[in-house]
Amino acid sequence: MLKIEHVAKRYGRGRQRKGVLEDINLSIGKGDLVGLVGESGSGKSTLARLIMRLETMDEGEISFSRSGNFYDSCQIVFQNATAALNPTWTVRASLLEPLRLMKGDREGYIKEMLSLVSLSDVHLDRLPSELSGGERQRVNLLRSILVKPELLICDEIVSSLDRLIQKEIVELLKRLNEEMGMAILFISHDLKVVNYLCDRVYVMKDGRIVEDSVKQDGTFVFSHPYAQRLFE
Amino acid sequence: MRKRQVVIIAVLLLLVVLAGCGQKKENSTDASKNQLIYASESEFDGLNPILEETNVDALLFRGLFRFNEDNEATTDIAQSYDMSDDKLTYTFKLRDDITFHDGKPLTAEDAIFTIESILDDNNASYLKSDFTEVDALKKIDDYQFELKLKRPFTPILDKLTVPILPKHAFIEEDMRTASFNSHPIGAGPYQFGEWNRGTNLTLKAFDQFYGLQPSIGQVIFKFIPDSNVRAIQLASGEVDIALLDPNQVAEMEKKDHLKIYDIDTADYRGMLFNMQNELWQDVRVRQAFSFAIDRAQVVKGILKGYGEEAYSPLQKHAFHNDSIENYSYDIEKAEKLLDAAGWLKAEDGFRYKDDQKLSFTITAPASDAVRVNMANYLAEGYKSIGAQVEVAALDWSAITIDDTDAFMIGWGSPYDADHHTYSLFHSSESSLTSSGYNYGSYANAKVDELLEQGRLSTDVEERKASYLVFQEALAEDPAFAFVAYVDAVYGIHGNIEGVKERTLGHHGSGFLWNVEEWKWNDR
Amino acid sequence: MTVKWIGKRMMLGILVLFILSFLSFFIMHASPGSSATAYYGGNAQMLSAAEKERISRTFALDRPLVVQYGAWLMETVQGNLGMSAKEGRPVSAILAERVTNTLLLVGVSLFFIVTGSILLGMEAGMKPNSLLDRGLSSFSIASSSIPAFWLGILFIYLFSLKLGLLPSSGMQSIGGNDDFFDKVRHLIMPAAVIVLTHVGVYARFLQDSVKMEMRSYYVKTARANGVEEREIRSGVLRNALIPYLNYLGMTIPSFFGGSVIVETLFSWAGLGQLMAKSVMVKDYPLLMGGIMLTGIIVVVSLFVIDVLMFILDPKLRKRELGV
Amino acid sequence: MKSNKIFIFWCALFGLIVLITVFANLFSTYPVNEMNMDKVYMAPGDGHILGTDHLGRDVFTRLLHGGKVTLTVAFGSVLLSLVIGVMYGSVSGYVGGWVDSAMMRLLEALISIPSLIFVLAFQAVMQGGMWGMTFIIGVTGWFTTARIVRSEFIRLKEADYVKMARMFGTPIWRIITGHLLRNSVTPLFVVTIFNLAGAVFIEVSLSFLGIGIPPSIPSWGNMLYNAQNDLLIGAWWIGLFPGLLIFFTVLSINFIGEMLKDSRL
Repeated sequence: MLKIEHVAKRYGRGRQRKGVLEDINLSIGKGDLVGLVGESGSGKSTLARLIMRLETMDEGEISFSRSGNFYDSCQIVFQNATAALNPTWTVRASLLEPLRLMKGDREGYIKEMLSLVSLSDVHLDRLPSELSGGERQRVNLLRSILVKPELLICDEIVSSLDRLIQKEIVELLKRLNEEMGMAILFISHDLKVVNYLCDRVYVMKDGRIVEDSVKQDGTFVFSHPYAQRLFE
Repeated sequence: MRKRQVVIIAVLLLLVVLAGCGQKKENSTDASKNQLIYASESEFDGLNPILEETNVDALLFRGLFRFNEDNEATTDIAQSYDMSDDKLTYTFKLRDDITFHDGKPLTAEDAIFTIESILDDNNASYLKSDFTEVDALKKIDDYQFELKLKRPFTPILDKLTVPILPKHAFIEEDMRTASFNSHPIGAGPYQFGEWNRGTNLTLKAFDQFYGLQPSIGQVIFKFIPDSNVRAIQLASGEVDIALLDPNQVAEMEKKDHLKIYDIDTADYRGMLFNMQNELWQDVRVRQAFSFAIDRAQVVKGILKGYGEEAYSPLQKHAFHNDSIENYSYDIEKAEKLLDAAGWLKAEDGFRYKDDQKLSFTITAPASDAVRVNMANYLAEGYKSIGAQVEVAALDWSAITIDDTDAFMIGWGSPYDADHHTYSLFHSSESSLTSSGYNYGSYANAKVDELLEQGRLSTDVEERKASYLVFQEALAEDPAFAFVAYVDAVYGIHGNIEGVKERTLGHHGSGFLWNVEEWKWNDR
Repeated sequence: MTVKWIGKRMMLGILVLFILSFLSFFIMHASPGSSATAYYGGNAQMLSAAEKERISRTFALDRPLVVQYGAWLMETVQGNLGMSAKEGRPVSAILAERVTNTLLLVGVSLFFIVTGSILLGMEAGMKPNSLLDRGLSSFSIASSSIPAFWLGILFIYLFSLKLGLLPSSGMQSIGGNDDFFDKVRHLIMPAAVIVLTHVGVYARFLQDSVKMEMRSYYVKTARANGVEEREIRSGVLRNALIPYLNYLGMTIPSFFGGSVIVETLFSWAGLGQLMAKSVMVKDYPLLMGGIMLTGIIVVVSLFVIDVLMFILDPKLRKRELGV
Repeated sequence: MKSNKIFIFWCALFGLIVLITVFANLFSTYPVNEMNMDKVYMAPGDGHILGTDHLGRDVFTRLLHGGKVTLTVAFGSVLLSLVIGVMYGSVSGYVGGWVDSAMMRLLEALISIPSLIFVLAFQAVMQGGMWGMTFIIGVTGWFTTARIVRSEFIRLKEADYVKMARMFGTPIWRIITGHLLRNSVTPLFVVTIFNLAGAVFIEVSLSFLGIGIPPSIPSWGNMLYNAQNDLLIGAWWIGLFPGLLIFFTVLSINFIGEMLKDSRL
């Protein structure tokens, strides 16, 4: 469904030009649960932004098999839920935003979907500042899946949450994947979560993908020393 | 830290000391100076007396004749004159001991040159209408000349008070652009000193003056357009004489060092109806607006009693006619006249005719507080007869009187009855077609005829009769809604002696008429 | 490198003047019938047809507004600002008489504002919770809320009318008292009004910057290391002056604007009074000249402030020069 | 706690001034232009609580009506400059790139020109009434507003929720109004408050010089136009009360602005 071939991205000019991503190859199929791990600064978020077409690449090609509006079938959830929600908008207004073009009972649809992320009607009229961190991230997540995308990119979405809520969110993603057949690219530096959630994983280091591995018998097997060290 | 506070205090102290020093200095130098500082209400564009009238003229220039204390023309540069029996030819003999400020003698040629220059259309002199009856001028010798009139014209002697210009200053020069206009040469008691544009003009006593040698060495005209600033500077001693607004008088009277002169004038204020505006075509409308002015209140509230109600341009003249329509305050009459003229009151309280609202704007010069106040008071009062009247207080230079609906006019002359009547009310003097002062393009055949009679007849009784009827005709078909005569109230330093009061012209002009007789009793 | 920096600043200044002239010209000439006679000066009736023709050709009066502006710009660059409609004299001559007066008033006021605000601001900032520290912000807000002309009226009433200490208006006494003290006495009230309505705001700004500096790490270390108080003071001042100058640069235009009112109130024969008068009498060439000259003064002052900041601020120097 | 009370005090004072001027007709004791030549220069006291002026008009009444004019001009012009400033700043901040640089250069130039000069240029040709004055002050007072809007936009444009909005296909006007402007309200409000004080100042100063609102319309500035004269002859009340009212109006606006600014930091 998503195919990334030989993608490179560089910043700066002239001599100071620095590669952030080099020769990235990655693919995600329908309904896949894919992890992308690496230390911070390894280029994961840049790659996410490239996929989402928020930035342009310098080399290579990213192809997405779905026609029609790209953002209807591919969505992202940002790490910082506070920054991702307009502080002056109520939850309802934020949730209505992606449904601008939807016909029919938008309100009803939202209410229906609320239960999916374990939120209730009472939250609709609250401002982001009146929600807990977990609630905020769930609203954020919900907003991205309202359009029922086929691919959802989650950029470090559980990193700043406490364990309990992390678990909730991860379970939620799993359920979404099962019930809606939504493919998920789960970007994280938290290996435990990736291990638990994903079926396939790419390991990034210094702007390159050093290894990828498919889960076998509940574990990943790596050959690259960095990946091995990482997953020990 | 201490040090800084010391610095601050030192700076403050220094300022106070500086202020103190200057203070002392000014007081000591001022008292020793034999000079007079006059707070001039406006600055002039130029000092050529046949192009522009200024209050400096009386000091710089003299004419063949001069108005005395009773505003009668008496000989001055002219030693004597003869009039032929047909009253058409005058022969003037000039004094032979007079020199201009530049030392050159004043001769008959200069007198002839002056009159010819006034009559020369290229010069566009505002005095032209005064001399239109002059037929020919002939030099007899250096100190004698002959003036021939087309028709008998008694006021000619009044007109010959006009300042004499030195012919030699205009050789190869255009009258309008001559350097004379910013550096004048006359034969008066004071000569030109220095002109700092925007601030002041200094005149120095002329030691070759043929008349009484002035006692005060310098007269300085300080240009202060704001009447408030004039009063403040008078109070603080920065100027020695200033014309006061009526409401300033009471406060100035409290100052020990000032003397207040409340001088009668022939200076009236009125609302000029611009006949270009269709509204005024109907005489009943003009009459109505004349009736709807509460003049008593104007005199009391705005003039503070320094003035009197006006109804005629010749009210202060020997030829005054008291039995004409005085237009004393009468709202009912005004309403009836407007009803009759077809201006009917609608529900909103305003009058309408053919769907047009009864409304106009009174323009007044912003620098003249009295006129602005009058305009405001009139406008407010006209509301009661259903007219919506706005007031536009503008700078003089932004006013074109012939473009206004109505203008707060100020005129009047203490001299011959012809002066300030012919050029104001005769139809040939319309400001649109001539250099006259008929700004409203007022035209009334009867008034024209009477003014001509008055000007051309030589018999005093006959003239008086003409002017009495003229006042009647003008009252029936008013060109102005006369409001009030305003006194000229001058505040003057108490140590100055020699001021002689006489009925003054408009804007109190002429107060300095005998300044060469003035002196400081302490300097 | 420095040359390049100065060049850049000057280009900006020229751009400012260009925009100013362009906008003012169009505002003033957009109204019908205002432009043609304005160029003839006060003697429109007396000019010969040929002369009118010549003037109207020089200033392209019969052409579209843009062409007129071009013509005006060409003449102005060559120093010909036209004739005053009211006085009938060249605008440049009138401006020349006035500009030194404005510079004197504004210069003296600015001097006292800057020294005063630095003294006050430093005092207040260095001594937290002192009376000055707590009082300054209230004083600053209060003093900047008084209309300058209102304070001026009160001053005239008090010092000229009641106490008779100072002359109420004008630039000097008439009649030969053309000495230094006389001028100073006339200068005191207008300058005091400008200073009093401005000094608080600037002092407060400096006070805030000084306080911020005082909280910074380097001051604490310096204190702990026993560096002399005087040295700390000068260091703090130096750093606090940078934002202060920046603020001064931002507000100096309105400062020049404000002098219009003070000059008019005190009949100070400067550019401001001239411009207010030309507005009243609709003397466009004169107003245009006054506007341009004021613009130049502002641009030059901004340039001076820029240079000062450049000298004081190593970071700016680094950034601008790219070293 | 204490500063909160002070804030409320200034708000209340300003609100009171606005209220009494808006409902001037209810409070005024005489018709606004009624002249009474029998009662010129009456000191405050019987019948005229703040005295009368040189034409026997009630100072208190004119103070209320004058305030209505002055504050209408101030509010109107601030609204106008807010609209212009927001539009200019939005375009500059949102579009970015060379459009932004060009617009910023222009704005920098405009800011370094005393706005009073533009006002004078306008006044020379217009010399209109109340609305003319509002227009003039409005079109010459938007520079700082535009600058604030631009810098806020540049800051907010990079916020995640704006990125999300773009991905959701939210139209630009909606992004600008709903996201960017909505979140710039506080700084905009502060700058507008200060602009309001400035607008009152400009109206009052120009009218005082006689080149503002036509003298026939009572405004605080116009009331002071004659005040110099009146002060000279001892009628201090004609100039004092409008002056005080201007002072307290501007003071309360300034305090409100300052406290809002501080609370934001």
